[in-house]
Amino acid sequence: MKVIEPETQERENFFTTTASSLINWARKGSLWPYPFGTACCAIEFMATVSSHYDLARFGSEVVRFAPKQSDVLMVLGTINDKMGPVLKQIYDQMAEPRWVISMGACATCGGFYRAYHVMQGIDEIVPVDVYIPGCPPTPEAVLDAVIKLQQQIEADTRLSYERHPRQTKLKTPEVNATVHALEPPPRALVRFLDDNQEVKGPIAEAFKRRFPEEVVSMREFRGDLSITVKRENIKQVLRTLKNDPEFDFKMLLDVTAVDYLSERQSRYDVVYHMLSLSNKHRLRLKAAVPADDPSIDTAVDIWKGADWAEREAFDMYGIRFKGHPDLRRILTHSQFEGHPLRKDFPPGQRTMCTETTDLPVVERARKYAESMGIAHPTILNVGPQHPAMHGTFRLQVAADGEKILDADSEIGYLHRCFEKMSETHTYWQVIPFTDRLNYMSSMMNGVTYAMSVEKMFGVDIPKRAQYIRVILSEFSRIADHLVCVGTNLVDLGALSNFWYGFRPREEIYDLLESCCGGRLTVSYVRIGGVAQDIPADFVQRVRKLLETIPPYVDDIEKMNRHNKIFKLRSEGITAISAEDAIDWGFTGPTLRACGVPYDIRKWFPNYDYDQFEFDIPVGERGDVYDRYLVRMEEIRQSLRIIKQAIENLPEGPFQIDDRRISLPPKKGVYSNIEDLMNHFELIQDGILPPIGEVYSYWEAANGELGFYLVSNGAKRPYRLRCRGACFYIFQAFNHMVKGLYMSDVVAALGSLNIVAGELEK
Amino acid sequence: MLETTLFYIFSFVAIVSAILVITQRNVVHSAIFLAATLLAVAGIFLTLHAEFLAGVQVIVYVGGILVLFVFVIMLIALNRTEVERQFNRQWTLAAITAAVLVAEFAYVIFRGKETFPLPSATAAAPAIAVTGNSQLVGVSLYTNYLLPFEIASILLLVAIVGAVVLSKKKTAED
Amino acid sequence: MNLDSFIDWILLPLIKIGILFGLLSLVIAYLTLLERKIIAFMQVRLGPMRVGPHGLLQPIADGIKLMLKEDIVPSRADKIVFTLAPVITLIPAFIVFAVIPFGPRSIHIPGFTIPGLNVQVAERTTGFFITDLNIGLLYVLAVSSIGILGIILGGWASNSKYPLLGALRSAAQMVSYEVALGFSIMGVLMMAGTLSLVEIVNAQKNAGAWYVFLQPVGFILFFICGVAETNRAPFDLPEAESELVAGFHTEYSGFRFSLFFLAEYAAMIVVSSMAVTLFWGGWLRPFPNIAALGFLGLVPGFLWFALKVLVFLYFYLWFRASWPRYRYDQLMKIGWQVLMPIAIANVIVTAVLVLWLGGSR
Amino acid sequence: MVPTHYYLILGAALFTIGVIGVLTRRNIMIILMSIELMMNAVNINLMAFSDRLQQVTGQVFAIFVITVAAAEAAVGLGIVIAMFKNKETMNINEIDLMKW
Repeated sequence: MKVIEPETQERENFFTTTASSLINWARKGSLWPYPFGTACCAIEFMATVSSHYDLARFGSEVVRFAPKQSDVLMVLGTINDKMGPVLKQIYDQMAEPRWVISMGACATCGGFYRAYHVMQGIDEIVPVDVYIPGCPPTPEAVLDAVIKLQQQIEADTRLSYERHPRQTKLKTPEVNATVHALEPPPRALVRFLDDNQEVKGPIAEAFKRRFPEEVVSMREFRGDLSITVKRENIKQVLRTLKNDPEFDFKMLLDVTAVDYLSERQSRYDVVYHMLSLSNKHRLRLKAAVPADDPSIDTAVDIWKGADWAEREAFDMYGIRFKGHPDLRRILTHSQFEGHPLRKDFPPGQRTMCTETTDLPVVERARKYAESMGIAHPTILNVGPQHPAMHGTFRLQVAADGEKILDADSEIGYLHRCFEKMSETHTYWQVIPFTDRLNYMSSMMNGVTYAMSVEKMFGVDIPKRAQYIRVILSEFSRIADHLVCVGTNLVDLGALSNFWYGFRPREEIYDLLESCCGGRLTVSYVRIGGVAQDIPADFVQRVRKLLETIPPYVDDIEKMNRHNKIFKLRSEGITAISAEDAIDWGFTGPTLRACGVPYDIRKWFPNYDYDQFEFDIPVGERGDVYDRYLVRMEEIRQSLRIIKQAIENLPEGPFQIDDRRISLPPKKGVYSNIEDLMNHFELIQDGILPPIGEVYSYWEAANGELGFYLVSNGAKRPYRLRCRGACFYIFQAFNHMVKGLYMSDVVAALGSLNIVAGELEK
Repeated sequence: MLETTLFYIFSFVAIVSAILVITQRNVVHSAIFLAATLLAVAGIFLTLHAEFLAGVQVIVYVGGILVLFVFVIMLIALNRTEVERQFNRQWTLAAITAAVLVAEFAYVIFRGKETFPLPSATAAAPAIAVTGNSQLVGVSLYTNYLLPFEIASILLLVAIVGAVVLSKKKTAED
Repeated sequence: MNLDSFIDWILLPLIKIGILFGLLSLVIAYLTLLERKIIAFMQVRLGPMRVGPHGLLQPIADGIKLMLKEDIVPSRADKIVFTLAPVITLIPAFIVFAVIPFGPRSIHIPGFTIPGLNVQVAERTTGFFITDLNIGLLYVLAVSSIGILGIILGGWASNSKYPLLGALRSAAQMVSYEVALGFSIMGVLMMAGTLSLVEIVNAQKNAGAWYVFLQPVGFILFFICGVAETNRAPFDLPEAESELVAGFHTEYSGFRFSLFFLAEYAAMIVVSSMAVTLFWGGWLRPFPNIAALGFLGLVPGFLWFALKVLVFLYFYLWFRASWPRYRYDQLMKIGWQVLMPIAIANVIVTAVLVLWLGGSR
Repeated sequence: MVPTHYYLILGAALFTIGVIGVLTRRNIMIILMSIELMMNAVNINLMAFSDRLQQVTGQVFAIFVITVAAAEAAVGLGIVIAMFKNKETMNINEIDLMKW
C-alpha cells in the first residue's frame, strides 16, 4: 500500500481546488438560459434582456431554445397542470449541470391563483435553485437571481455532475386550495332575469315581430338589450339575426354560459353577444338549458367564430352543442374531470395531468393519406414550448416538407381560471386578476373591468379620472403594439427591432411606475376612478414622452417599412378578407388591417373620445404587412390622442364621490360616525352593485375586450365573463396557415398579437 | 516510396468501404461509406497526378451527388427498409457474374503483363505534371473534344428536365 | 530524405499548422465575443461585461463550460453517425485554411548551422500560407463542400423532426448556392488565369487593381452566396431559432454542439478570407501600384489581410442584427432564378471582355 | 512509381464489388450507389492510362464519365422519389408494373 505523502496530497488538493474554481468560474460566467416563458413574468424577463437592464452583461444573453444547450431553466410565469408535463420534459432533456430559476409568485407557489388548473409551485415537479419573489418580479430581481445563482455555483465543489436523481413524480394536487365559499344566486337575481319588460327600439320591435313565439323575455338594462328565447329553435333565430338585413348581426362577439344552480328550472343560460357593424347595434341573446339535458344547437355553421367559444362553454359548463364538429375540452387538460365553472365545482379541485395528447389533425392526416394511397405526411408538433409559439400555444401540423397541409391548434397551457377566481374574490380583488389577462397592456383590462361595474351602478366617473384612464391606456396601447411588432420581427429574424421597441416601452413603464408603483401589472384602476391622483410632474413626464417616443418608432419604421425581405416575408401571408374576419369575430388591428374601420373609440365613444381628433388606420389585404402598418400608425394616433388629452387634462377629483363605491375621505372617517361606518362597511364587504347583468366593452390593444358581468347584489361577481379579443382571432389561426410554409406560421402568429393571459384567461 | 504507401492506403480504404457500401443495412451508413470510397478514389487520382480530376471528383461526387443521395434518403425517411430482407435471391447469378468478371480481368492482365514494366527514359519528362494539368484538360476539352463536350452538356440538360418532370407534383390540371 | 526537404515538407508546414490552428481557435473564440459585443452595441446595450474586463474572457468561460457539459446522445439517435457528424463538419472547415494565403512569400529564414551536429541549414524563404496548391481554388470549393455532409448527417442522426427539417433546408440551400458561388468566381479565374490563390493575388498586383473593381458583380454574388453557404442571416434558415428551435443541432449538447459552432464561425472566416483573396487583393495594400501611397506598405501584408477579413466579418454581424430572414422557397428562388442567371451573364460578359481586350494576363 | 496494373486491379475490384451490389441488393438507393462505384472504377482505369501514356485524353473522358454519373444520379433519384410517392417502398422487387 502506498502512503500518500502529505505534500503530494496538498498539491493534489491545490490542483483540484484550482481546477474546480476555474470550472465554476466558467460555469457561472456562461449561464445560458432556457426561457420557459408563459405569462407576465416572461415580459419582465424580456425587459431584463432589453437595453435598460441588459442581461448580456453577465454573459447570459445567449438564449437557447434547445434544452440540451442551455444551463439555466428559467421558469417565467404561471405553470398550470396542463403545462406540467411539458416543463418536466424540458427539464429532463437538459444536460447536467443544470439549474432552475423560478421567477415570480406563480411559478414559485401558484401565486394568487389558488385554482383548479394551476400548479401550486413548480417544485412539485422540478427542483428549483433560486426563487424570485414578486408578481411579476422587476428586472432588477431577475438580475439579482442570476447573481445569486452565480454565487451558488461559485460555492459548489462538485467537479462533475451526475444526472440528478432528484424528484421526478408529480405530487398529488392540493385539493380545495381556495378558501372562499361560493354562494348560490338569490331569488332576486333569477326574478330579475326572468322579468319580461316592454322594450322599445328597432331591434327589439323587429325581433318581436319576427319571432313572437320564440321570445321568453326581453329586457333593457343600462342600455343593454337582452332577449331570452327558447332553445329549441335557436338555430333559426340566430341565422335570421345574422342574415336578415334588418338585424344584420354579422359579428358574433361571444358565446358563454351562466350557471344558476337549482334556483331556476333550467339550470344554465347560454349567452350570445352579437354586434351589427352596419346598424351599430349590440344584442344579448340568451337561451335557457336544463340541467338534465344540457344541450343546444351549435352556431358554428352560422358564424365560424362560435367554434372555440362553444368549446369553452362545453369545457367549463358541460353544455353540449349539438352539431359542433369538434367538441373537445379546450382550456383544461384532457385528463381533467368535471366542469370547473359550474357553481358546484370546488374552485381548488385539481386533476393530475401526466400526458400531452395528439390533436385530431393526426387522425385526419392519416385517414386522408390512406384514402388517397399516398405517403403519410410528417406530423410536426409546434409548441407549446416552441420559440415562435410564445411559450403557450401548441400547433400540430401535418406537413409535406415545409408546406403545411393541415393544422390544429391547442391552447390552455396558461389557463389560470380567471373567471372562477373572480367569482371567489370581491369586486376590488378582481382588479389584480384583470391586470394579468393581457399583461402587455394591463391598464386597459382594469379600465374595462371597472367600466362594467360602473355600468352596473349606472354611474359616470369624474372627468379627471376619465382622462387619466385615457392617457395611460393609450400609452399601454403603444407599449403593447411595440412589443407585438418587436417580437414579430424577432420571429422573422430581425433581432434589433425588439430592443428598439423595448426602449420606449421602458420609458412608458417609468411613467406608470410614477403613478402607481407598478411597471407591468399596474392595478392602478379602481372602480369609480383610479387608485390615487397622478404625481405632480405627470404632465411634464407625458410631454417628454410625447417627444421621445416618435424617434424610436421611426427607427423601427426605417428598418422595416421598405425592407425587401420583410415585405417578402409578410405581404400576402395569412391575408384574410373582411367578410371572413368579421365571421370569425376578429376585432382590433387585425380586423382593421382587412379594411374594416371598426374601432370602439369611434363607434361607441365614451370618455370624451368623440372630442379627440384621431384617425383610424385601415389596411387593404389583412396580411401580416398590413397588420404591421396598422399597428405602427395606431401608435402615432395614440400619441395624438394623448397630446390632446394632456392639454385638456381637467382638474378635480380622481375618484367618484359615491359612497357606495369609493372610500370616504380620511378626514371624515376620523371625525364622524357615518363616514367611519361607511369606510368600515366598504372595507369589510367591498362594494355591492345592484342586481343585474351588463356587458362592457372597450378597444383594447388587440381588439374588443368585453366583460359580461352578472351581479347578484353580493360582494363578489356572480359571473364575470371576459371576452378576450385574441381568443376569437386565434381560433382562425389553424385555418389561416393551411397551405403556407412553416416559416409563415411564425410570421403570422407574431402579427396576430396573441397574448396567452387573455386568450386562456 | 511515398506514392506507393499512399496508393496502398487509398486502395485499402476504397475497397473496404466499397464492400461496406453494398453490405450495410442502413442506407445512410452505406452513403457514408460511399463518401469514404469516393474520397479515397480522389486520393488515388492525386497519386496519378490528376489534381484537377481529384478536385472535380470531390466537388461533384461528394459535394453534389452524394449530398443528393442523402437528401433523398432523408426525404423519404423509411425505417422499415431496415427490417426488410436486404438481399435478393440472385446470389448465384451474382457469384457467376463476379467469377466471370474476375476471370476476364485476370486473363486480360495476364495477357498484357509484358507491357507492365514502365518505359524507362522516354517517359521520364512527364508533360502533364509540368504544365499543370487543369490547363491541359481544359484545352483539350475545348479543342479536340468539343463535340463530346457539347453532347455531355445536352445530356445534363436532358437529365435536369427528366428529373424535374419525374419529381414534379401531380397538380389538379394533370 | 535529406534535411532540407524534411524542413520544407514536414517541419515548416507543421510549425505553420500549429501556429495557424492556435490562432484560428483564438480568432473563432473571439469572433463569438465580437459578435455579441457588436450586436449589443447596435442594440444600444453593452454586451458581456462581467467575465473578465469588458467581458474579454467570455469566450473562454463559454468554451470551458461547453467542454464540461454533459454530452447527451439521444437514445433513439444513430449513435455512430451522431458522434461523427460534428467532426465531419469541423475538419473541412479547418483544413480549408491550408491554401489560404494570409501574406506574401516573404518570410525570410537565414541559413544557420545546428550546433553540435554541425549540419548546415540553407537559408530559405517561405510564405504566410501552409501551401500554395496549383488547384488552390478548386481545393477550397471541394473541401468546403464536404462540410455539408456533416450537417445533413447530424440532422438525420438526431432522429428528431426539427433537426431533420434543418438538415433538409441546409442541404438544399448549400447545394444550390454552391453552384452560383462557383459561377461567381469564374470571372476572377478568367482574369487571373490560374487556380492558385497566391497567383491570383499576384495577378491583382500586376493588374494594378483589386478584382473587386473589375468584377463588382462577381464580388457581390460571391459574398451573397458565401453568406448563404455559411447559413448566416439573412439566410440562416437551417438554424432559424424562431422556426426550427436550433435547426440541425437541436439535439446536440455540450462539446459536440460547440464543434458545430466552431465550424460555422470557421466557415465565416473562410468566406471572408476568400472574398479578400479573390476580390480585395489579399494581403496587398490599397492601390498597390500607386507609389505615392508606398507608406501604406509599411504595414505588413498579413495585417492588411486581417483588417480586410475583419471588415467582412463585421458585415456578417451587421446583417444578422438588422435583417429578417428569407423563407425557404424565397431563398431557393433567389438562388436559382436571380443569382444564377446574373452569375452566368457575368461569366459571359467577362469572357467576352477578356478576349476582346486581349486578356489581362 | 506505382505500376499501372496495380491501378487496373484496384479498378477491377471496385467494379466487381459494384456489380455484386447491383445484383444482390434490393434497396434501390444502394443499387444506385453501386452503379456509382462502377463508374468510379472506370475512372480509375482511365486515369491510370492517362498517367501511363502521358496523355490528357483519359482525364477528359473521366470528366464525361462524371457527367454521366451526375445525370444518372439526377434521373435515378427522380425515379426513386416518383416511385416512393406511388408505392412507398424502396424495394426494387416490388416495382414490377412494367413487367410483362
